[in-house]
Amino acid sequence: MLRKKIGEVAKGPRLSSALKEMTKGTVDRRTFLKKSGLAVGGIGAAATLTGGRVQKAHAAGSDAKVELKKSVCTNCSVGCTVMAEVQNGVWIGQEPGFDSPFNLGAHCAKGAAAREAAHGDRRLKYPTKLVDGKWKRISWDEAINEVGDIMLDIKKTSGPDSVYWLGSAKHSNEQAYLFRKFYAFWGSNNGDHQARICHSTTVAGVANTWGYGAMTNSYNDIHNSKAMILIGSNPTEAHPVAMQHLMKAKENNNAPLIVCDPRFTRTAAKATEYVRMRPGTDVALIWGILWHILENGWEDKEYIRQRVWGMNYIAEEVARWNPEECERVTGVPGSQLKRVARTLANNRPGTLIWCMGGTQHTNGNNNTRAYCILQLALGNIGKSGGGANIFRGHDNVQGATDFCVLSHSLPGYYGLKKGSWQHWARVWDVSYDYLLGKFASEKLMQSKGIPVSRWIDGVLEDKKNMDQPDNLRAMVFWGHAPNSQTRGGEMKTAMEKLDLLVVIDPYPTVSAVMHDRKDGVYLLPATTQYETYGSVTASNRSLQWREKVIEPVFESLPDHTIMYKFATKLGFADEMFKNIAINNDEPMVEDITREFNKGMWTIGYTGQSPERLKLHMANQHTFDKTTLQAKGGPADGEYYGLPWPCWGTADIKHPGTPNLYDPSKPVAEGGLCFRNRFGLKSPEKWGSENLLADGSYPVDSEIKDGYPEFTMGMLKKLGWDSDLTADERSFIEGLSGDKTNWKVDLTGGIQRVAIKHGCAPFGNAKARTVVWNFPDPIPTHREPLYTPRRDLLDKYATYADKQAYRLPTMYASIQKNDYSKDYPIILTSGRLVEYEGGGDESRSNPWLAELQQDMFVEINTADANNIGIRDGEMVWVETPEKSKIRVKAMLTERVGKGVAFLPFHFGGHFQGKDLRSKYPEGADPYVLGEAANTVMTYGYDSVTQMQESKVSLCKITRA
Amino acid sequence: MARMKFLCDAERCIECNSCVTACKNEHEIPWGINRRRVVTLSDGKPGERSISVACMHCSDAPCMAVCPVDCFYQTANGVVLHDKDLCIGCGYCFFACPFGAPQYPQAGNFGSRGKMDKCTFCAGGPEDDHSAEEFKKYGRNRIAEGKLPICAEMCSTKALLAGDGNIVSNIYRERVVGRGFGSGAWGWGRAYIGEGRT
Amino acid sequence: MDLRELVAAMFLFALIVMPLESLQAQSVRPPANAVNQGIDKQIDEQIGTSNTLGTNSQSDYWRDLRHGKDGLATSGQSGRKLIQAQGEQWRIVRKTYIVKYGGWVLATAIFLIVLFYLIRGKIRLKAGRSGETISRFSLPHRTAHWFMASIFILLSISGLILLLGRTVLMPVIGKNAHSIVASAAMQGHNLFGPLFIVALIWLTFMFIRGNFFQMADLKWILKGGGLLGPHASAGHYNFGEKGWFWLVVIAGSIMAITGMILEFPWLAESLQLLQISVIVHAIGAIALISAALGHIYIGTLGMEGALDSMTTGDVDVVWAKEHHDLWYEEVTGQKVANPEAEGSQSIPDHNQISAQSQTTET
Amino acid sequence: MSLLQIFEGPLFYIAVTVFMIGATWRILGIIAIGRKTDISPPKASANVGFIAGNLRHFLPRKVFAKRTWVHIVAGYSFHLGLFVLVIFAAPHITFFHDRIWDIRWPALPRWGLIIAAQFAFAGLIMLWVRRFSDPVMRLISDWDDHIGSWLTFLVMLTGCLALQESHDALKATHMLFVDIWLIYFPFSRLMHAMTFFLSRGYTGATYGRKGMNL
Repeated sequence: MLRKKIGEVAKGPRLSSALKEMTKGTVDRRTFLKKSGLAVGGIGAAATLTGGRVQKAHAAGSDAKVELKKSVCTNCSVGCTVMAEVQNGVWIGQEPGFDSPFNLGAHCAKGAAAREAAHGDRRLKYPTKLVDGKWKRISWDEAINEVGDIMLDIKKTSGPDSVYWLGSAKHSNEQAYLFRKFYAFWGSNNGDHQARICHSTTVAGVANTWGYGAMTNSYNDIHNSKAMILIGSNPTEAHPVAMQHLMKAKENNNAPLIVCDPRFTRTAAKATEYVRMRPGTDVALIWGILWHILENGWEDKEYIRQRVWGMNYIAEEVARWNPEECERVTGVPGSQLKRVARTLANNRPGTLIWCMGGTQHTNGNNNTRAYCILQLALGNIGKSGGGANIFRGHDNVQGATDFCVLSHSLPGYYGLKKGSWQHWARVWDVSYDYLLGKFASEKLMQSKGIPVSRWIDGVLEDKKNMDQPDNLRAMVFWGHAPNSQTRGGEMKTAMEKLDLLVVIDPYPTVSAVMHDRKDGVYLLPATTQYETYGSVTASNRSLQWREKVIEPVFESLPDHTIMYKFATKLGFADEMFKNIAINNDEPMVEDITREFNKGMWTIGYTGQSPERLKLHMANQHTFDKTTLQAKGGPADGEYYGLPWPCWGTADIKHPGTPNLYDPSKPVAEGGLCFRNRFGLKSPEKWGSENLLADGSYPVDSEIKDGYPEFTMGMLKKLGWDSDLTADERSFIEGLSGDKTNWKVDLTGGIQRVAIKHGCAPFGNAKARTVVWNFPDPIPTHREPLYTPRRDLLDKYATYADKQAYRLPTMYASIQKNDYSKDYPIILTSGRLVEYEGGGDESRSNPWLAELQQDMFVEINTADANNIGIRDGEMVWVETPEKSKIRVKAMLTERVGKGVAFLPFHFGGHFQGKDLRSKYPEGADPYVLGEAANTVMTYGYDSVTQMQESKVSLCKITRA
Repeated sequence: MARMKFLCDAERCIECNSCVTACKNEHEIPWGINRRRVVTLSDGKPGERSISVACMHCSDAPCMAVCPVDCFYQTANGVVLHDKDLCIGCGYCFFACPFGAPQYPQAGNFGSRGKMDKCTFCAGGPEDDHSAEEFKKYGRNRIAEGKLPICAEMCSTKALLAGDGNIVSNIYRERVVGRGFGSGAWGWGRAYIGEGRT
Repeated sequence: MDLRELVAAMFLFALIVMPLESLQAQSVRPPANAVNQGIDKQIDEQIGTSNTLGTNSQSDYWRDLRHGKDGLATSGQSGRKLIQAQGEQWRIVRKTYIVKYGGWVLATAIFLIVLFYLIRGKIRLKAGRSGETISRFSLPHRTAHWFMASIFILLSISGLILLLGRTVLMPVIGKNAHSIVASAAMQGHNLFGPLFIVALIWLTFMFIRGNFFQMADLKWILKGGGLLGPHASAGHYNFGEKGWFWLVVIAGSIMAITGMILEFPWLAESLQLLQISVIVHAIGAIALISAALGHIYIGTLGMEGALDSMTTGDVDVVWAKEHHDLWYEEVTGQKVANPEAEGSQSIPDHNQISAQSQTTET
Repeated sequence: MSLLQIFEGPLFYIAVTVFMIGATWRILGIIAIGRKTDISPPKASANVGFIAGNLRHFLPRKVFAKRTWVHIVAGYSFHLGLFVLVIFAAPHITFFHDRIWDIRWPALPRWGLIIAAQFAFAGLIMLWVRRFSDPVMRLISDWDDHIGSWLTFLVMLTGCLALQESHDALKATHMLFVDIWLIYFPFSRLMHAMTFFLSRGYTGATYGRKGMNL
């Protein structure tokens, strides 16, 4: 009886497919069968799929057939395909999605545990409101009505800008777009999402350097890299599946893997060279590397001549960063940086990867631009295997950013100028004046709103210092964890000062408990992305289409449905959903996609029609795992997920752009050049030099040199306007004649013609290394506000205080005080692999929560011994702004001497107090802990208001 | 007949724990039982290595040898399985196992460990394939479905390999050649003694 | 549940509870790399401990293991150790020595006893029962003895099933039946274990008096206990009994300690300790049981009149004289005529003696 | 129908019935005997005496205490242990709930159950040992006593052997002995569990009436 199952053995295809991509694809089915000497399809084949899953439903009629649904993991931006097995509407299992070019079946702990989201043991189960300190279940209608009334009242008394719409990178593209549209119709720019505190400095810095702010290449393209340098990026914990691709390059190309980080991260453990730097000295570090490159003439001179402007100015700055000075500031020995520089110079193309470690600084935009400049100097941008590969954080933070769920722009980075509003008014099929009517004033309509990082001040700041009529009085957390934001102490006060606090989320989140409110809090259950469908943009700009895995659990509703309900209540549903079909309160997702296809010309979100995206998902297996290009099959020649820009309308079938600014391909086949975005000439302060590319252009371009972005007038000059169809021409003439710019041409005619002639619609210019409209035109090192290095302040002091995004913003006034005596240790923060973001979702997942049960602080053994702390003891971590948290001490060499590290996913404890009892019944996460950001301090980027969550000072004492 | 083996490539394992959660997900493993675990050596120091550990399904399995009720058995393709109906929860297999694979649902006072649970190579147990009983006691039987262990199939960096020993070792050998140095075919010596250098 | 049990147990036994993670061996033996030993060696020599690819070579990595460097396990009862090599040794010791030879030792013990019975037969009272008795063991003594006895028997049987069941029992009754028996045996064993400790302590206190060695014992030994040869005189306890007593006390305590460790695994600092405990426990068990067999034999079949001392507590004076003459003298204050001489001589004294004995009794 | 099902099903219910009826019949019988009429004028209340008699006998008299401490300790540890076992063992509670009535109460954790069992066993063994090694006890004990002790012992033992709660066979054995025990109970000295207070009370009452100080 115990001898059983002879020959129950894996069928070939699975094994080979499972293993093919991790080697050089040698194991195909035949060889497998030969090697293992198995009969083709033994019991293995006999076992039908249903067989295995029958019991998984634990339900009657479980012999029902099992459907496979393809969704996309909702954690990080790699975009791993989640294959869900569904039976009788029950999500009974997960299978590896071997066909997906992004993850090849792989998952990290979070992806592998995705199914729990559908169990939803700790989910927020129904609309709930706080009534004198008690949670009370209410119906959706009650919720919408009560909340809506309060908002309308606030709008009447304080104006629309007193309600803050905090969106999410967890929304699908459609939901994100709809959300942006939503608060436009509400009449305020006070909306934002996590991108602000994630990669806003990247977008600003990078876009202002060469045109677009996104990851230039793709995870898969890293296979071609000859060198990899990671700065402030820890993929093993933040993007584990990406490591698969890095590993491939490392092993197959013997590509050196250089990791620059204050922490010896798990990634560093896999590195060939680890550079330990002092937190917040990125610019210095990069200039230190570049110093060696320029010193030895390792830069790509021809490339720079053709495609880069202003390198001479950079050279002047870099010259000051000789090894000694660099070591004085960063603590990295010159010899090592020389080695790094040589490695990068000798192994081209190399890719540069950065994440929060680089962006979350008061001078974050300087860092990101410095990185770009390094890559430009090496001539690595616009090349397969090179590029600035910026790993985004959330699953759809790229999409949500592209749709500008931000306080300073309209979808597609159109900005807030009158023209931009008019463009979108045309797309939305409403009049500009209608929109204007919604706003308090045209000035406010065109002025940047308060960024998420600053909403606290939006509530607490004295209103006469603010550039808007009144303080924020209502906050809507629509998929945002407050513990991912710094200054927790003040946030609590702010939350308590609000009139209304609405949380729309699958989980109660820390927003539900961290304050001591007695009422005026509404928790509305939203679905996860597994309970709805739509497109999502991975870090590499590819769009993937999610299928609905299961129906919404409990009383939760998809976000777009909730938006419709609110729109109806607030009285602009009809205009807002003019071109979007509604079936019982749920807007038709495909219609939303088609609507943004009509307007997102700037970044080429126009070609990705729902049909094309679904086609790609259905035929994942036809796409090459390195180039991402389909070989044959229905999507032949297209790149997986039509990475934007996917020019023109869907019918011109642009394949998408796998690598940005890569002139080795025709524009029509995904080639590009740098964007002409900053005019034709630099301002005279900067030598009024020509900014157009010099002798570099995409293959097959009929203009064999740089050129400005296309307008109707330009077409006429070139005599290409004849290629326009009649309706295209009539629309363009009707719009603003020759001035009509390709970005606002709703027919896409202008860009179609440009591309037809091998030209990039956005022009062909040089990348600019000097961003003259930024506080630091040339990226310069500035000490963090809370710096232990007072000796450097004379040279590298921070900015002067200023007014930004409607709010006074402090720099010098903080830096002038010396805290380094009482708070000697540098405090930095980061991610853990098991958790994500604020962690409310992952800490509610038993499979993950079991793996990380304690919030901890990493302290260098030496420091700990000096203070007298033992491993595993509880300690107080206190920062100059007088908030403190009680956490477990972990003694490790991982952090350097004088540095402490906090993971930021925990929440539910506040300054030593356990808040578990305050969660709604049955919705408290399995694991609670102090939120790192309770103690993280003030500090905002000079351009984007990115929060400074990577450098502060702290004092650690035994608890 | 294929000889099923696990191989964890220490050069690639990044301690992402996907093997652990995938396993829990697939077999509905309760909190506290970990059929697979990831161990990191010299954590936070140069030379840090992580390795995913579970039952290695040894050729000459110590657990089989010491079990006082002889509840273990090895399938035709080398997977070491056990019969929970026979298990008396004495803990001897845990004493003997080099890899700390056996897990017990209880704390163990007055010898109450409960019935041992361990990695089944996703091959279920003695009950009929796909029976509800089998799922309840041992989790899902992927092998009988013609699939491989979920932990290996979902490994984020393909560090954990599972399948026919020959293929697995070939793949690994290719990697080693690619790297120009060898490392971390972890636990093979211990687990597959006397099977030659497959 | 587990946790509550732990906490409660801590409270109950006022012991520091080791977290289960710590149930791991102290040092680790790296396995010889199965795939490419040769290659590694060369490469290690070539590239030393670090190479341009940065990845510290094989040797470093294994050295970590060899030095028993703990890993950092995010989860699991098995904690931080990668490999605990003692498992292998433990297995070998248990399988090839304990189980195998343990069985034989017991078999031999039984064989010897039978042999002895055949050769020597039942040791009769030379003078036959007199009917006169002296009190040897008080009620509490007897209770203590039988209490221990019953616990001991329960433990021996259940223990032996666990130790030898698979080799002896399973082939006969089959896997399933055996598993049932074994399950019962284990539960029973774990349940009665602690009672053994109670019994042991009680027994020790009851019987320690008179169990210290004296000169007489030396003579007794020289005379080989008189089992085969001429009579060896002894006090209240002869050397054999004393030996048995001390064996029980010492071996018993060891059994108690190892037993507790196995019963409450978190008491053990390391898996190694548990492994050692299993081995020691088994050895102790074999020793005690085989000795006990002898004890039982001599107490019942082997010697006329011996059993009385533990049932009624009163032994026949003849028995007393023949086996514990010194004690007899001590109690009665009368010289025992040389047992080798004719019993007839001693008979007339009987009434007197018994009278004496009674007086001493009251 | 498996043995287990029989033993914890029909047979169990039969046993319970026999137990109930038998026990009631015995008690009624005893009560029916009544008290022999005492015409002497009462010096104190018989009822008080009844209660006092019961309570008084929970503690040994000084004169005996020293000599009988073993079986006093044993007696208490056995009876209390057994009581706890029967009433608070999780499996029992479930069994009662499933088979007899629809009420539950908090159960002992496993370790508590085992400790109780150990007390019970220790007590029972000591009592039985004394029964055959104390001449007086041996004299006054008859088969009924021995069978009673042994049945109880077996019930407890089989119960504890089934502690893994995984094999039906073991549970079945336990149930079998339980059934036998139940059936045997009313017709044996095991009845003392129900009658001891009557006898103690009776003596107490008579003496109490006579105004003796108990």
